[in-house]
Amino acid sequence: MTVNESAQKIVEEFGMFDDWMDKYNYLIDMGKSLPLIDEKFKNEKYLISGCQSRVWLSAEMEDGEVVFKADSDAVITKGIVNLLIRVFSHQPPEDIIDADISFIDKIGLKEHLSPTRSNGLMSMIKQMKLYAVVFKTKMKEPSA
Amino acid sequence: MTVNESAQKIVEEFGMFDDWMDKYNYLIDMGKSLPLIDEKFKNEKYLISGCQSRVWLSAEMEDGEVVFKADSDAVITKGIVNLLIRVFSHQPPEDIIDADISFIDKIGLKEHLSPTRSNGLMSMIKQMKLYAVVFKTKMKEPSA
Amino acid sequence: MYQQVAFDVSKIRKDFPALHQEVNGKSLVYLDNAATSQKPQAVIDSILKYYTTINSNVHRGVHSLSRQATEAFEEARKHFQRFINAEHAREVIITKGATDSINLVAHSFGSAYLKEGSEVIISALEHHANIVPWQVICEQKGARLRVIPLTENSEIDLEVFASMLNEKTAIVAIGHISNALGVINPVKEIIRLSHNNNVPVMIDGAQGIVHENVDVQDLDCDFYCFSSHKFYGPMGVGILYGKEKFLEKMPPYQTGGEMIESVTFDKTTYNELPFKFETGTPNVADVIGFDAAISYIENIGMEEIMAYENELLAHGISTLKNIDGVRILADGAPKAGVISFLIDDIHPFDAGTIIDKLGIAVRTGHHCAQPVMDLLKIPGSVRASLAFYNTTEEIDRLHEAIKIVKQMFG
Amino acid sequence: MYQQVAFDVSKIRKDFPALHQEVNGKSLVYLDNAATSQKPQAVIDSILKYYTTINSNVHRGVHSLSRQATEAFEEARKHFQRFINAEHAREVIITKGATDSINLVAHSFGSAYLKEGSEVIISALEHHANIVPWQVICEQKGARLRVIPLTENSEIDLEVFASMLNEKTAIVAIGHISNALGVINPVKEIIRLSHNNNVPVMIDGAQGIVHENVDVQDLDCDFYCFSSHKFYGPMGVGILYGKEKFLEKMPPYQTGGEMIESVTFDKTTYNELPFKFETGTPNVADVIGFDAAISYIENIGMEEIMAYENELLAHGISTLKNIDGVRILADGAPKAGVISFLIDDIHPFDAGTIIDKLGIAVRTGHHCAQPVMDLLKIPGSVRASLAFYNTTEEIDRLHEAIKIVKQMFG
Ligand SMILES: Cc1ncc(COP(=O)(O)O)c(C=O)c1O
Ligand SMILES: Cc1ncc(COP(=O)(O)O)c(C=O)c1O
Repeated sequence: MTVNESAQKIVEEFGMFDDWMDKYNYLIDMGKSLPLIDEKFKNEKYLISGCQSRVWLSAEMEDGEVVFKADSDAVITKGIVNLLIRVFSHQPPEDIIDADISFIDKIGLKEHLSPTRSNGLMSMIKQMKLYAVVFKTKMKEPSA
Repeated sequence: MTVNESAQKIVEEFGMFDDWMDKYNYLIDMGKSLPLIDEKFKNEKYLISGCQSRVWLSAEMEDGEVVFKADSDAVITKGIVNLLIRVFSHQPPEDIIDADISFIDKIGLKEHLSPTRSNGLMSMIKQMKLYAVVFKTKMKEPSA
Repeated sequence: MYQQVAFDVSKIRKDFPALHQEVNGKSLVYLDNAATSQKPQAVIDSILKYYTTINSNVHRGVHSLSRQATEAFEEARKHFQRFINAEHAREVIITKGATDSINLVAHSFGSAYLKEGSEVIISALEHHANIVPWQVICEQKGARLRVIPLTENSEIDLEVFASMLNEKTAIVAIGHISNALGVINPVKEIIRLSHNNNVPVMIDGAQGIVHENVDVQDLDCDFYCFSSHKFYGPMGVGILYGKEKFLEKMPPYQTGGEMIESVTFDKTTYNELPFKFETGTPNVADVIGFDAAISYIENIGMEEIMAYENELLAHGISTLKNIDGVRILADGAPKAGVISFLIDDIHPFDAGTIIDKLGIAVRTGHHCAQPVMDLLKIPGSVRASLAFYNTTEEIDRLHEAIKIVKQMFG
Repeated sequence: MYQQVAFDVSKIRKDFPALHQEVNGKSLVYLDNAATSQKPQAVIDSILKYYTTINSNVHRGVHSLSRQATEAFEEARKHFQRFINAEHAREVIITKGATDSINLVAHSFGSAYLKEGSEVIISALEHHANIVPWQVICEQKGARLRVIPLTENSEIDLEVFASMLNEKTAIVAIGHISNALGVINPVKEIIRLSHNNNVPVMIDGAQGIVHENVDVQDLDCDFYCFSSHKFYGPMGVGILYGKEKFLEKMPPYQTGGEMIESVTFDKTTYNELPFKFETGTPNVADVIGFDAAISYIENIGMEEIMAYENELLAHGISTLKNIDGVRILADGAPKAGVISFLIDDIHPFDAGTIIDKLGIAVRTGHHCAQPVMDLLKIPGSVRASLAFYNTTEEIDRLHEAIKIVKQMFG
């Protein structure tokens, strides 16, 4: 699936919920099902700052695609990172860099996008795109 | 005349004016007629701070009475100091210390009493009372 | 004297327009008062009135509006003086908030009184605003910042404190009431012990002024500071009370207009107190608005407010404790205004997100008091902070919300 | 794009409630705008709306009100950014006023860049707020404060300035428009000359922002600061624009909450820009009010305002000059917004007292710019300062008032 296809799928999934409580229950489920990051990544270097809860994010290159893994000490935050991972993981760097993030607005999680520092969704996306930029640059470099 | 009598007289004088312009013309006249201070007193030491215009005030003891002299570079200010001198000069120190200053309110110059620093009437009165305190203390001391 | 009537919270709530709104489709329950309080209509009206009438710059103007604004501004200062029972109006400095006030003291007292090897004492309970400015000045001066540890119950350990005081101690800076936990510190005893050692004390009263009767002469504190916005007044104003004997010896903090007696390029002489510490155009509108807030408070009566708040707090704590898995922080310590708690091992951010969805404003996180959270080995807490316009029904709404949180994350 | 209509001052006046009052029995003529401006109803309404709806603390709250307040606050910052055309929103620091902004730069830039023997250049025209903070930091650092002299006409002497720049110069701090005389300084040329010598420039724009189209990237200034209250916004808010490359390297100024990334008693790390320089609860209400002021200004159009003000100023100068014995200060220099004058040898305080009695608010004294008054060997001046809501009829009222002053003191 492309970035857009995954995003579309998530928008559809969320479309089924009438009220916020179902939506958050679903997020919580997704938080619980997040494939956990390796413990060795749970350190300062992989911590995303600007979140009220702690989020660790790692990225690796596999066959030209970026693979993200993450964890958080808060479940809702985990659910949100999981969403992002479903959209952005296993995608080529340039697709991540160019990705449109309006789906977050569409699924009604806009409040997590607000410019507060208590709230790390913007920081997470920024960090994911940053990883993608780094990998893209590396791919272009002639191997030494 | 006592402090109160002089004050009462001034209140009566001002009572004759119907409008502010006559009142200020009178103040300006009084400002022009202020017996000038000796030039030697026009220095930092005799300057009253807290006024938008500069005011110099000196005081001397004569036969148990305090004699004030003053000058200012602004005419209205001079007029006001002149008022104060008419009330407070040639009075015994304790009468100056105890003097009631409500006459200023009564003659409609209350605006010059406001707690602004641009406006030195409070500072002038304070300084006059301070001189009186100093003289009173000196009088009590056994002459060395 | 003002005639007291029984505390009528439903009548009082009418004075606060912001309380009557819907949030997330539910009627708002505002329990984030320790962050900032809502404002009575009287305060809003006074700002409005100021800007439509006497608005002008103060202190140096010869014209009528400026004179009236100056008078109102200086009357406000005298009102603040009376409210905290300071000896002189010139001991009351207008700042932009508690943080600004503490920075002023740390910098200016620090410049005058801190030496290499001096010690500054704070407690482990402090808000960042009463930690970082001291760290900075201590580093500059080669002084040492010492921290009073807490007892098991998150109270200041007075015994240890007494043993920390010595001839190197330059100042003790302590919060009156902890914003993170609500613990009331024994400031009177701290001041007594400090003064026995000739050490002055600054009280960070950002929360204290809201929930206690503050009499600075009775306390005998050397500095006391707070923010208008947490005490039902407008944002952008703070107060610093300081004893004249210290303020006189301290150098100015910020410099510019107002605080100046005369300026030449060779030499600048500073104005007298309180102006020495007030530079730039002051926030006249909001100072006058804060004046209105204090009048509003006095009209209700601080004693009545405290009595009602204490009832509400007791009700809140016992209601929340009834829920299985709710852990109240610093439970049992003397407290005012704040219920800081955790629900099972649910992350405060998770709990707060759901509680917000239910129309209830609480705060989650470290509440700018990271050290005490580290000490308690928790990532933060959920904090419900009370004002005298809150009700037992609102507490019950919170109770329901916590039960829903437990279900969702169970 | 916004469709311009002819400048209709009588319509505009309706937006400013404070203009419609009597003072001393006369309808008010407010000509003290350089001290502080009156506020349009839109600004007053926005403060009112804030306090009755989203009032809450910003940045750290998880609840809805706090999120809305934060959004409005950060939108305001972006609006300020666009208005002065800063490159990034993080280059826009919210302070409490121009004086606060200048103190921040003097202290924080000074700490990072001033050394023993460094030189700081200001001009002889500066407001105390742009003199004293530099005196203080220069004294602390063993640096030297140098003052650009003025030409006969009270303009900055560019030739002398060029010769003062050297490898010791750390910063040049210059007012955009003199509040005391109204002289517009050649800031673009000053910046160009300074940058040729690799010297950064801070512009004190307290008056400049009011009367000029300010584009910080076009000016290429390194810092620019101003106050909300002089620019039709509420009191208690100021802006400091700074180029990121400098702000990044400068240490924090005040410390406490907000500007903190993490705090332990051993080590405190600071937040990123702009928060590094913003501590304590910000003045959210008035920042949002200032946002409304800028919208109001944009709606009228800065070009239209400038054109009208220039007409008014020209009318004012020629009207006043017509009176025998009136001496306009810095006459002939390029000017905006201010007519600073003397009447015969009448003391400004005398003149101002009578003019006030006639319902006209002007300012008298040294206007917090004592050095230039000393230079001109005058005790101060009478200053009429204009806003775009003033009218030629008001100028004519001033003309009449001056004639009465002359009679009374003649
Ligand atoms: C040129 C100039 N700089 C600085 C200031 C200080 O502004 P504020 O008092 O708002 O801090 C003023 C205002 O008087 C000014 O005119
Ligand atoms: C105990 C305490 N001290 C200081 C502060 C700082 O107050 P402000 O943000 O109004 O400057 C606060 C507010 O958060 C507080 O609760």
